[in-house]
Amino acid sequence: MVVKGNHDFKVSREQLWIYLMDPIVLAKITPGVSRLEIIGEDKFKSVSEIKIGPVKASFTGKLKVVDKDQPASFVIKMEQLSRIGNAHVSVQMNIEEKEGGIAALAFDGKADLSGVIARTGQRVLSGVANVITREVFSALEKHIEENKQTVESEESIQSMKTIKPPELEDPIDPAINSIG
Amino acid sequence: MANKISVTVNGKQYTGEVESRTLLSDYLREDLSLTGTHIGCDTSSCGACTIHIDGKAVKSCTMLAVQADGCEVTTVEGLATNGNLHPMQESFKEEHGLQCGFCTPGMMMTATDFLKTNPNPSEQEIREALEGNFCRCTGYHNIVRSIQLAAKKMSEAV
Amino acid sequence: MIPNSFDYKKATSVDEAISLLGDDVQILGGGHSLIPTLKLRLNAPGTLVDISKIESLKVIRDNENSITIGGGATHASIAADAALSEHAPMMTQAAKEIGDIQVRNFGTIGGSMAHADPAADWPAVLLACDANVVIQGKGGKREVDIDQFFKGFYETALADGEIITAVRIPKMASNRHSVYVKFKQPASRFAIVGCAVGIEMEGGVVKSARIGMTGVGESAYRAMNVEKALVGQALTAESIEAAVKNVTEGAEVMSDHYASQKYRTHLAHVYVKRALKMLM
Amino acid sequence: MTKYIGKSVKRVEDKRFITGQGKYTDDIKMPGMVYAYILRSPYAHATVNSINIDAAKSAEGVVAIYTGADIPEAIAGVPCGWQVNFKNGDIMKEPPHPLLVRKKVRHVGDGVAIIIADTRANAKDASELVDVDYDLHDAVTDPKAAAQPGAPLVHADAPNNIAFDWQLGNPKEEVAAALASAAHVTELDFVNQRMIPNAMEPRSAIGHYDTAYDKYTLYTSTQNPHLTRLLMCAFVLGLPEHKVRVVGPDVGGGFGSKIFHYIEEALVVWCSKQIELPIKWTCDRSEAFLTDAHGRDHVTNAKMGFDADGKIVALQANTFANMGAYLSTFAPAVPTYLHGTLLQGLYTTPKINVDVTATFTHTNAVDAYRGAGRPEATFLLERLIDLAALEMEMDPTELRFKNFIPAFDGVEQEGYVTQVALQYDSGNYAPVLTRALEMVGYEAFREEQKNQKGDKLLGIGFSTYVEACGIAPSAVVGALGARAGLFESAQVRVQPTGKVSVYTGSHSHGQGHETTFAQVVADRMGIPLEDVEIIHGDSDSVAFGMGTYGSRSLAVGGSAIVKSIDKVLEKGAKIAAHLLEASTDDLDYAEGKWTVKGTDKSVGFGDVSLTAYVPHNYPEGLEPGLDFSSFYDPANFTYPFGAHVAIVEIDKETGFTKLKRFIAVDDVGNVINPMIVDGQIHGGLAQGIGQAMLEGAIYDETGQLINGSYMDYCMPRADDFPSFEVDRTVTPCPHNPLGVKGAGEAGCIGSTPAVVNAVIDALWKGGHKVKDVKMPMTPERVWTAMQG
Repeated sequence: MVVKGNHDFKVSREQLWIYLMDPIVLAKITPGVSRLEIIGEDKFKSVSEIKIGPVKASFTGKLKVVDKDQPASFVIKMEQLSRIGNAHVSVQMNIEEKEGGIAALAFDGKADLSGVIARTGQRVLSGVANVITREVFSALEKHIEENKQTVESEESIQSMKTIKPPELEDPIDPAINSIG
Repeated sequence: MANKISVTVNGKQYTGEVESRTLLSDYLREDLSLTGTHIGCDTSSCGACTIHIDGKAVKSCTMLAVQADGCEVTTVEGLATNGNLHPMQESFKEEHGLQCGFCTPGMMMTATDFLKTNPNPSEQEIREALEGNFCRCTGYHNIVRSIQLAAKKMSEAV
Repeated sequence: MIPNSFDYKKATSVDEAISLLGDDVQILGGGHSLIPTLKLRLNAPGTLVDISKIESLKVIRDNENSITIGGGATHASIAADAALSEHAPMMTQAAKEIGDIQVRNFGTIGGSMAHADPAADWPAVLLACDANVVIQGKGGKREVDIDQFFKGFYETALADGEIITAVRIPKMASNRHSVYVKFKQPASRFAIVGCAVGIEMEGGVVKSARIGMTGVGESAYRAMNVEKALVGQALTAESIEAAVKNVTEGAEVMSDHYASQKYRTHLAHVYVKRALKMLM
Repeated sequence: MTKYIGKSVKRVEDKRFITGQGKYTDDIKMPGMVYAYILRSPYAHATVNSINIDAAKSAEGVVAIYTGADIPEAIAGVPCGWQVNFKNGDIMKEPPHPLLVRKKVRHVGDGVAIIIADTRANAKDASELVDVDYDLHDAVTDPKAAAQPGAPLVHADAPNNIAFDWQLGNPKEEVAAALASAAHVTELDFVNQRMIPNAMEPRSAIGHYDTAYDKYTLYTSTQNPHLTRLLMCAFVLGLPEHKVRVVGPDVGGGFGSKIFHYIEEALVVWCSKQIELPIKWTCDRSEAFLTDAHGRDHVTNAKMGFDADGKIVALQANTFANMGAYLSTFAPAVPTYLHGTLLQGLYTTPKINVDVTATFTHTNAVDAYRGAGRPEATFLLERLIDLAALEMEMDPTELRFKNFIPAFDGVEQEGYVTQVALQYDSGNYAPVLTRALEMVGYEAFREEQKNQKGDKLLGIGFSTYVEACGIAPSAVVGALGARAGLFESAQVRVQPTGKVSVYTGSHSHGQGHETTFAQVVADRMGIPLEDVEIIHGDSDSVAFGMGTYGSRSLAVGGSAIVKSIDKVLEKGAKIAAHLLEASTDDLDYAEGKWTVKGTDKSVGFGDVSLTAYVPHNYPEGLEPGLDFSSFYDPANFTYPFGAHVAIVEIDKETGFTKLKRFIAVDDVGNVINPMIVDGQIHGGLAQGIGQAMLEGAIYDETGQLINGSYMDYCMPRADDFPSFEVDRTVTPCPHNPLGVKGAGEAGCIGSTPAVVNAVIDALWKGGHKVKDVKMPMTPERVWTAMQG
């Protein structure tokens, strides 16, 4: 399943980068993900409940952010496992600066599906991809809207940049390195 | 969760308990040992499991057993009456409408319901009526002939 | 092919059904959309509330200016209804084309609408018929214009805890004409493109038009720009050709291994054209 | 003396099927039976790091769970029954196909664990609690791509994924030279896509180890129970064959996919021994899609050269054949000895070379599917010759007539020796095409086509074929790599009252053996059909059998029965002679009685059979009883042939293609039951046309079967077809006693290219000179072809 899309946000490239590096934001915008638990630097465990059309299932998975080139691009790798099939996702995220303080986010990637969803879902996969794409952008848009005030000063941007991941409660799952 | 149900199958009343998730096809095959109803797919496509509920054809794999509570069910085992083959059964034999026999019960159950609403169908109408029933052996050629013959027999009998 | 475990509750009235709805509860109507997903375990609700035994939901009633179809009416009963055949012939025509004999005998219009499959027949037809949807929930009854009902990909205006109790189809005046045509995916027999057209003629030209498209986008939609372009025109090969140009505008045209986006877009044009020509 | 032979006798087996009394494997219930669910890999290529069954083990109703690690190393897996060597003489690569994967999964559907529980539901529920940790690897699914350097490897010990390479025919240089000097060369690249057999009965197996008798029973949906027993006992589980009973009860269609010995059969038997309970496994359709051996899947480049007169001068065929992840029972034979050897077709082509590379891919195994190799060969030849006719602006039928091998009956004239290792038994090719053209009304059709206007394109396509049936001659197949003899056995047991029980190794699963064989027996013995019972499918009652495949049942199994009948009648004559006080030489046998020539003195079959079992007055030195077994191993294959014609109509706007007419004239030798033969042809046509227009497995680049259900894989339905128009000519087989050739696969072999050729013809006549439209020819593909 190909996932592809682009959208302009009325924030600077740096601001958008900071949002996207925030696990809380990532959790908000990743379709179906209800929370991300940090399990290492740029590595998260995700818990999600996906409901798309007639399909409803719980997924557990891992997400990691790699190949970071601040503030221009990064890659999200995700593995989502469920009873009805798994998704191995790799998405290239690019942020471009446009005139007028606009950041253009473009993503391009694919989700390799397996199991029952791969075997029976073909008919509607392009619809699923569209829904997911829209969800990402609208959630991000919403988040930006809600947080406009808090990131308006350069200072706050700087302060966010220095946020460190919280102390790990669980040891890092070695399997996380095997994603993608 | 267990549910009490009472169904009449081929004229005989059965009362028992079924799990909510038990499909009617499994109830017929496993609980009642009526194995003439076959299961050929898991997407409600092939029609091998077609039976009649209150006289209407339905894919018994797409109905819960508990939904049949209080219903009149007819399976292929109930198609013949008093030891006499139904005209549909006779016709399938006469026109070689079956080979391996697996799809045959479902075919006949669909066709008998179809002829109730369209007793004198064209060949094309018969072919379209079989949209929900797959056969891999016959190329449908003789199934169509069988249903044509059955239609003739049944209209003559009226 | 065994669903996950769930509880089963049979409702004997709409009120009872509504009272049984809640978290992790799904409605079982004819079951022909729901049970296949349960068998593959794509969906695993905790409880099913069976509304298929509620007699009041199965009624098709002939009113003065409309026909009310109960949400539990089967496709077969719609196909066989004399009043619909006379006053809304596209409904009976489309009903005969849904699924197969077995599916038509038990699948219901309400179930199909609530499921809102992007390639289902009813959504396009109901859009073209200018139907109204009667919905009942804990807060009482409400009526939703069909234009506001299909919201997106498997998405409807139906809120949690609500049931489609009926669809109201306006009777067609003698100057209205309608037709439903579809191009089927040969395996699933769902529409690759389904096109339902209802037009009102006056003085030899189109007074109004409603065109419902299914299978093309993420949900059924009205091809409004085609409708607009037709108004005031006589139906000729040329006017039709000119009007259908942007039939997929605004739709995210779907693509799969059987029909690419390009081909589906092409078919949408062909089928809306064919439907209109049938009404010439 | 043919009261039954040649007549459309209604089938004796029908009654149980039309009344719902048929007994298929899944219909069988045994006391104490438990149910198995097989957990399968969702990935095409991955390493299994760990399997955690703890939670599943304690789930409700679970009896036992086994993974690959639980199966003894000595049980290597299911074997391949046919060996093909590399061109350089090396033995083909034959990696083990384990019952359950230990370390690596190689296709989606590879078995990882078996969960056994008291109910199907509990087994399935528990399977969701098994936690398998995989490391994913890249996959390759295309047979040609698999052989390219750098492709992901399926098996470490098969470099470039090549299972074997192979060639047959005249030297390549000679063929190349002939092509170079040809007046016209037609070249075509095409894919003979992967098919999923889809017998309507999903596979099922019940394994039962009986501690009291120390005996194993396997009920299974198989086309050949004895072969399954042999392979399972000797090569998989190491069981004493005499302690193993294999039963193929009623079987809901096979089409090749139930020939093979599958891992699930051995698994339920092995597991049953561990837990000492009967275990049933029945697959869901989704599982069938993933694990029933698939068919076809060739990627081919072929060149056919013609002289200025239109005579074929040479053929070069290069094919990559997909084996899937493992070698299934007969897989290596399909693209080689069942494909390469048929590339002579019914033409006099003097130079032929066929070159086959068989590759492993991360897909389900590919093996025989209705026609097995012969449809691929016919497709290759018939696409090329029809395309050549278009390119050379010749009539496609004329081009064929020009190139047909002249008639030969195999008696007066020698059998025809091909360039590719076969000798055809008998053939008379022109009349089938002539008859087909009459039925079509060819000239009128061409007129109609010429004058067509409007929004449709009409096309006509032809296919003439010769195929090899009666896969049997043991010496021949042995030389070609078969690891078993492929004869057939039959026992004719006359009961004291004159009723006859016939035990045949040819299993029936739709073909109507219980009727056709009974017709042969009744006529040959001169007794009523009702007095004959055909028994098959149980290794405890039938002495031996090699099973049903390759359209061989009547030609091989039927001939074995005839041999036994001859023995019965020979001994019967001795008893009759004794009773009539005459010499056997003076007796005639007709209509169930022996008569002394020129007298009215006679004795009936029933009296003779009773005497055989109550030998109070009996020939001296003769053993009592009337019961004979025979093994028949024919001298050659049989070679049916035919001509198929398709007429299609293409919707110019959408590319939707409607099959308007289909005409098939087949010559399957002598016909015992015309009704049944026609039925076999019809069914074959539907599958062949299905391949052309509707069906085909699609794997994505990660190895997922993305149309693995009936919602996406298009099974042909009744309204996809017109009524078929069939007829036949009769050219008897000269080397078997019944003169029969075989009819099971003919329809499927001839029809596919006819339909594709019809579409190409329609496109050319409509001004779109495309060489090929990929199968299945979906509306979009046809539409796209018209856009160029």
